[in-house]
Amino acid sequence: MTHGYDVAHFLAGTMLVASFTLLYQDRIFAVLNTFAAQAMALALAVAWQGYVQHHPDLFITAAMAFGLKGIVIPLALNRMVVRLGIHRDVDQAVNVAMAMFLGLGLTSLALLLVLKVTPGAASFTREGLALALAIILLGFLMMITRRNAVTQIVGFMSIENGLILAATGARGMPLVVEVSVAFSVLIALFVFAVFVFRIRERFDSVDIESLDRVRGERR
Amino acid sequence: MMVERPLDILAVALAIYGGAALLSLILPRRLLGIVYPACILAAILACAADLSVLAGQADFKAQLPIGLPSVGLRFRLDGLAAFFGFIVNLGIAASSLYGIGIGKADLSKRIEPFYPAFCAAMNTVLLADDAFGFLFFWELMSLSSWALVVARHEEAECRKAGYVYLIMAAMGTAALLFAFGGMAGAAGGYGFDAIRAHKLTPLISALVLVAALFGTGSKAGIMPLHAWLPLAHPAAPSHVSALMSGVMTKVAVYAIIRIVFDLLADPPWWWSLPFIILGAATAVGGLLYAVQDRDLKRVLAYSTIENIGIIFAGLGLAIAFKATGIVAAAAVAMAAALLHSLNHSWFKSLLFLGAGAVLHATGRRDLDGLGGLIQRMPKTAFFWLIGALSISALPPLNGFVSEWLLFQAVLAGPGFPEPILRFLSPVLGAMLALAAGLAAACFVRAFGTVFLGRPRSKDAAEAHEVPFVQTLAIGLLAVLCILGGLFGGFSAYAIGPLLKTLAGTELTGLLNGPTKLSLIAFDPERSIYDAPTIALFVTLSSITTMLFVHLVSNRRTRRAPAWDCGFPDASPATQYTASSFSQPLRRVYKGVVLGAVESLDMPPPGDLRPGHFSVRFYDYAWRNLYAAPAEALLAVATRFNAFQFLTIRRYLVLMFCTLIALLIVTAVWM
Amino acid sequence: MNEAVYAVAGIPVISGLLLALIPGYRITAIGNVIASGLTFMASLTFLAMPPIVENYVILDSLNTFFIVLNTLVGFTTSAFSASYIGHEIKTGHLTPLFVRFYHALFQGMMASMNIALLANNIGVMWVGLELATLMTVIMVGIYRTPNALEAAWKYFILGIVGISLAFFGTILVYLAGQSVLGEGLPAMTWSRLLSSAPQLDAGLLNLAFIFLLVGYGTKVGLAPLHAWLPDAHAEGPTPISAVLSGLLLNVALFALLRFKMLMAAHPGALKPGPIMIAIGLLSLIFAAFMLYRRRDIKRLFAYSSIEHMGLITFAFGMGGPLANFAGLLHMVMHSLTKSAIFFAVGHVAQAKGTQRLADIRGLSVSHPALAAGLALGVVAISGLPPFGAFMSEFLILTTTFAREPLLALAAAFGLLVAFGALLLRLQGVLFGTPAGADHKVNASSLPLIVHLTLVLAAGLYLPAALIAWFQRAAELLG
Amino acid sequence: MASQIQSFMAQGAQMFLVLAVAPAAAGITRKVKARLTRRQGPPVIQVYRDLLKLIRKDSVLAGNASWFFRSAPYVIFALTWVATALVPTFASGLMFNWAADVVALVALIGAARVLLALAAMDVGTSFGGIGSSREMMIASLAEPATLLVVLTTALTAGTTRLPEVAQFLISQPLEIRVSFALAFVALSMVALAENARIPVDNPATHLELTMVHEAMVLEYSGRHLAMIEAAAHLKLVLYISLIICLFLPFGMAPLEGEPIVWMIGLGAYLAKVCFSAVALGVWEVSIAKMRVFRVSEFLGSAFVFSFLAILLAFLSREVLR
Repeated sequence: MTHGYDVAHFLAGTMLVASFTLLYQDRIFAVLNTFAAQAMALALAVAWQGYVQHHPDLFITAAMAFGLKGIVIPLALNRMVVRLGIHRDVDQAVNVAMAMFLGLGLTSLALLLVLKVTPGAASFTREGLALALAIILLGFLMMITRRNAVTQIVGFMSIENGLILAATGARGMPLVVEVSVAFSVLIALFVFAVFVFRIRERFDSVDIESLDRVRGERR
Repeated sequence: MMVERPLDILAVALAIYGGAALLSLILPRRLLGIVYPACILAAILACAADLSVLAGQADFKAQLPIGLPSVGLRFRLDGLAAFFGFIVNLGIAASSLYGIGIGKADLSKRIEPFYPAFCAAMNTVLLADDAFGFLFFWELMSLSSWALVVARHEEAECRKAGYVYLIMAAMGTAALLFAFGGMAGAAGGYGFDAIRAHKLTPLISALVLVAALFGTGSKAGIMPLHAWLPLAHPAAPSHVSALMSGVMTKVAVYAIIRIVFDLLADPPWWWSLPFIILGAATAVGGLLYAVQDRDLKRVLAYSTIENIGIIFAGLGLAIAFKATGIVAAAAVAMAAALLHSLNHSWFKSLLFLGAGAVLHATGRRDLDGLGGLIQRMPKTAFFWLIGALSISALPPLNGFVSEWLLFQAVLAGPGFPEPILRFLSPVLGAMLALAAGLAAACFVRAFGTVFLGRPRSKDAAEAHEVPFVQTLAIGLLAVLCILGGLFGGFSAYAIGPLLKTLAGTELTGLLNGPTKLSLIAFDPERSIYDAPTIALFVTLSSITTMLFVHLVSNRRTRRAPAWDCGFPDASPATQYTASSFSQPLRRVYKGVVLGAVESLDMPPPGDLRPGHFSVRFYDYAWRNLYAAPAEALLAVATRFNAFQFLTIRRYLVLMFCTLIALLIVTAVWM
Repeated sequence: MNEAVYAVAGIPVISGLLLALIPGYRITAIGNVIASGLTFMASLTFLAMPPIVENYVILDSLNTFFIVLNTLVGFTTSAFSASYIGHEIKTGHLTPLFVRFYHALFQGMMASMNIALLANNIGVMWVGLELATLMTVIMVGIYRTPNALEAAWKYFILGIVGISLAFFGTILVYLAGQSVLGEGLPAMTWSRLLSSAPQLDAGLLNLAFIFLLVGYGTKVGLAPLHAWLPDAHAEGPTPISAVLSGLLLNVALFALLRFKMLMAAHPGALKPGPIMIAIGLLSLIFAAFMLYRRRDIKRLFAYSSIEHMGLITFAFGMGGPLANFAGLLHMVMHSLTKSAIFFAVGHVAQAKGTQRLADIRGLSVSHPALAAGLALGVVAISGLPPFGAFMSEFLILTTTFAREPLLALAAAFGLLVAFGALLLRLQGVLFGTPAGADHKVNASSLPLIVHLTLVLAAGLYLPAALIAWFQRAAELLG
Repeated sequence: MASQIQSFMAQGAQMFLVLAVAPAAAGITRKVKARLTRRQGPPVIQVYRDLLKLIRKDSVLAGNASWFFRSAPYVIFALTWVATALVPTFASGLMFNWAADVVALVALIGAARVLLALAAMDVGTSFGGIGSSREMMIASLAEPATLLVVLTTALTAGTTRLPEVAQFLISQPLEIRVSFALAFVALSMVALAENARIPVDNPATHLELTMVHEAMVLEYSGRHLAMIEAAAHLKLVLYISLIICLFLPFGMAPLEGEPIVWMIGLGAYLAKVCFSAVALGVWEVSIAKMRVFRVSEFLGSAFVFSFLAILLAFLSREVLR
């Protein structure tokens, strides 16, 4: 059994590395590619869990992760970036070094927190949990350190990767597949929304700052 | 649900009040007048019930299965409630009688429906026997009176008054919430009997004292919480102002008596300190503002503040004496406080109703625009004079009775074991004496400028006497003031049983003086005040003098223009105005306790333009305790408002920081 | 399994689908009312029903009354929205097509909220809440004005992030349960988790609670997470504002309570009290100050919702039978009163043709009935007698003062500051000489009257059964 | 019964005694002042003549004078008279002086003052206003001072009834009490102010800008003026008797005294009154009148003295009798 966990950890670790890479990539195309890589890693991890836990339905999730997040959405975003002509933008709200430091802090916080959890409290070991938590926090961090909607979508999706990782890691958790489907729908909505705003030409760029142009009570 | 008879009668009265309120919601506007006869009927019933209880001193309980779960809505009618109920309902009767005279055109859906509701609320506050019910009706009282204050909502200052009033009322209620919360304890025994049983730690009881003082003091107008009162009381229609000033403040007094003397059975002696200090300060401060203000109804409102100060000081002395075991003096001080509540409700209602009459007759409230009304409305003038003399605590009228008792109580001060109290009581005496002097000045000024002299404006010159019922209402109150003054001894005797329960003993000296009617604080050797005899003396001697003089003199009287030191027929503008009248006093007290800015624009010789002199007043309490915090609050609000205009990313940052903060907290915690 | 439960969950789903198919807004509006009415009828039978505990459904002292409340407010709101939407179509703010969506979504929203309330499975509860959120997002954006879209977008982004965090919390709870109850369904069944709470792993529970607090707290609109709430209330159609304030916030808080029970039942887990008190007070005071600079009447009352959610969270944070009882009571009072206020505000805004406070003057002269309704609503929400909120605030403040005077002081401060702002605006709206437009509006004041009557009745008398339920729930909340 | 009759007689005698003495006191003062300023001065009897003359003259009323203006003088006179009659002068066994203790007495004087101030405002001339406004300013300081003084002595005697106070002081061995000294000074200052004497006011002038009392009574004439004047004289005697009764009541006859004792008391009293009148005269010529707005400081210090007096009395006394 043990090497089963090793593989899981290896894949989860890869995802974490991907998250860090996402954090310091400032070219959008690179961000998209890295994300695709992370998604593939997730797909593998989920598939592996399905194999270990003998839950064939997890393969659906794996497939979706692979197909949708590994290929379709990155491509879609790619085209969007090209059409919006923002492929040269550097959209860091805080500089990379700062972001990396924050990322390290978050990861250590995640580890610290999970260390409190009594060993063997769950079949899904503390390391896995720590990694998932770290990935989620990093995704969140990415969302708030980027200005541009595309990278925000990516940030959100990496949060969601972390969630799926955690969910599939938790042995025999019901509804995982349904939830992953639900999340994919969410992401689709997200992307669609950005497209909609673009197409309506109500907001001249997809920079979220400009979404706030008509804000609250500025009448 | 078990009830004896007096409560039944009160229930009927309350039903009439409530019915009138509901009915007036649906009645057409011109029929709204009927609420006043209804209120009179209810008030008379209630007075009868209260008097029967006062005489009998049994207490009656009732409980309704509504209100707070597991506590229910409890009512209790005991001596204290009955006494204040008597005050309240008598005031209501007078104001309603005045209300009958209100013209059809002045009836409005904004006043008449709330008036009976207000009356009912005041009655129920007195009856409530559990914390929830008490605060419930207390807040209803504030709410209904707020509606009456903002009745003339087109005027900005009425809106402002209503706003400040309701905010202060809410703060007061919050404070009382705390007081009752502290007294009931975490277990939440909200029934008054449970509260009586519940013993408090010193800390909690101190907090309760502060909260209770704030809650009731803000309602009664204790300085420095008073600044809302001169805004709100005058803003309401006059017969409502009479109720608010004459009666509602007494409900607040009732509340503090109920809390201190009943619920917290035996308070420590130092509880009396805030009462005495604040009371004395309020008594003098209130008058200093009253003697300066130029708006008739505001003058009355400020003088209400002063009288509340006197009452609180009396209560403070009562606490101190009771706590130090000098029950006889405690009884005297308590009698002073109670009787002053009664008397003040009478002459303050009189004065406000009279001011209402003046307002109705001339359409103005500013002293500097009135004058000479004694010619145009002699009845009102006469009654108002009696009211003014009683409130200036002049014998043989009722204001002096309570004043006299209070001085007797002060004189018992050397008996205090605590040095602080020994020091404070002469200070209090001095303050009260000062207040008495200023009161006289204040009301000479008010009566003199409004009713005497020559009219200072067209409105005043064309004034007309108000309808009969209104003068009747004012007149009856005047009669009460006189009777209350003559038979002070009797009223002191009548509240004897109440004094026994509150202070521990009644006024033992009564009835064994030279006459049965003399008022005796301790024993006949020590102090007597016999109003009837004095009155008799004065009347006899004045009549004899008059007879003698008319015998000797040639009874001839010529009318001629005023001599005025040889300035013939000067225009009315040369008269002293209210502001010029108070100028010497302003000179004495300006700066120290009185915010007044005098500005004089005197043209140089040869310049023909008229010189100008103007005075502006401001209430220190208003500046520092009302305006300043409000500005600070708005400034903070403006700061916070930036949070409405962040970008989505920043909102995400907030969310992220919250999450991380909480995570770190847990990481440290567990 | 009981058919009433099926009805409460099913009627909205089916009618939602039907309404999506039927054209013509009049029919759909009526259908909407009928469907909500039926749901309400069905839920009424819960009152006479013994507790149900099954794998997916639970009906206990905590949620029974909230379901009834939910369906009731849904019903009254649908009635209100019938008259409201009519006016919107007349004035051309909405096209019939969108109204079709609107009614379908309305039912869908009710369905998902009922499911979230009924769910015994924490996963299902999560799904219900999130569906409700997404549907309201669309509803908020339905006017398609820049402001509406912007509000919807803000709501959407903050919402989905909240969703994710809440989901992670749910996973953690499952992990905690899994080691005790074994893999699969039992570990996600709330009742099973509660019964075996003491054995669960404290560390996981704590971690989970934080994520759930932030996740669901975003829905509740607690202070630093509240950003979506005011705009969503202000820019969406008023019936939706009513539903958001009256129901969605409650349901989210309800979900949080379920987990607080779990924490309370575990001796080792950290006591959530202090955290909830802190966040509650923060929301209360922050919202109170935000009330002053508002220029939009709906946004004003949205902030007042934040304030009251803060107060409720504070009460539950204080804990103890009395405070918890008060908190539950205040939840009910707030949802009834606040929706009533939004009914009034909706008609006011239609009558004056604006939501700007500055342009609404002298309402008590021009529209006495509306003004009275609004005034009573504000009086009720400010916790003044004779309305129900007075009782809850009385209990909260008195008990808190007896235990923690300083906290009570802070809470009272917040409430007073908020009252100051509300009264200021109320007087501005009611008094003075009328100004601005005065459109004809056939307001159906019945829902308003129903709500106010209920609140008034609650202020005077609480039915024994309700008291019993709340006291039992208060026990469990620790 | 016998004592009843006796005290009734005492009371009656007292009433007429004060009435008789009052103008004389004023006259003596006037005479002394005249002599000290090297003038002949009117005879003491002149004051009586003036009063009678005024009564006989017909009275001229301003056109808009109201009923209040006409009736006020009689009430003012009566109030002052009663007040004076209630102060034990030569004997403490007055029949009715239990009716009003010191507090009530001060209030009675206050009542008279208020009525006068009001009457001054009735006609509506500028001088009436000046007078009553200044009068009330003075009173607002003088009245509390008076109260505090009488309370001080009452406190020492343990009673607020004047006869008892007097008897108590007589019974005490003669000793200088600091509180009493202060109280005495204060009461004297107040008495000067209350009776419109130099340095506060000058009864002998119509110097417009400085007058107080005269400004109030400008509009009065004939019998009404007579009443007011008489009341003023009475008031002077009242204050003198009050000072006597509170500070040097020696020789005052007890309730059940022999006629001879009463005679002694009477003589003592008259002597004291004469002495005070002379003293007053001397004082008035030996000091200058002060500006009206210095008056507040003058009376303020009186108030402070009386306050110190009562404070000392409070702190020195242990318990009530």
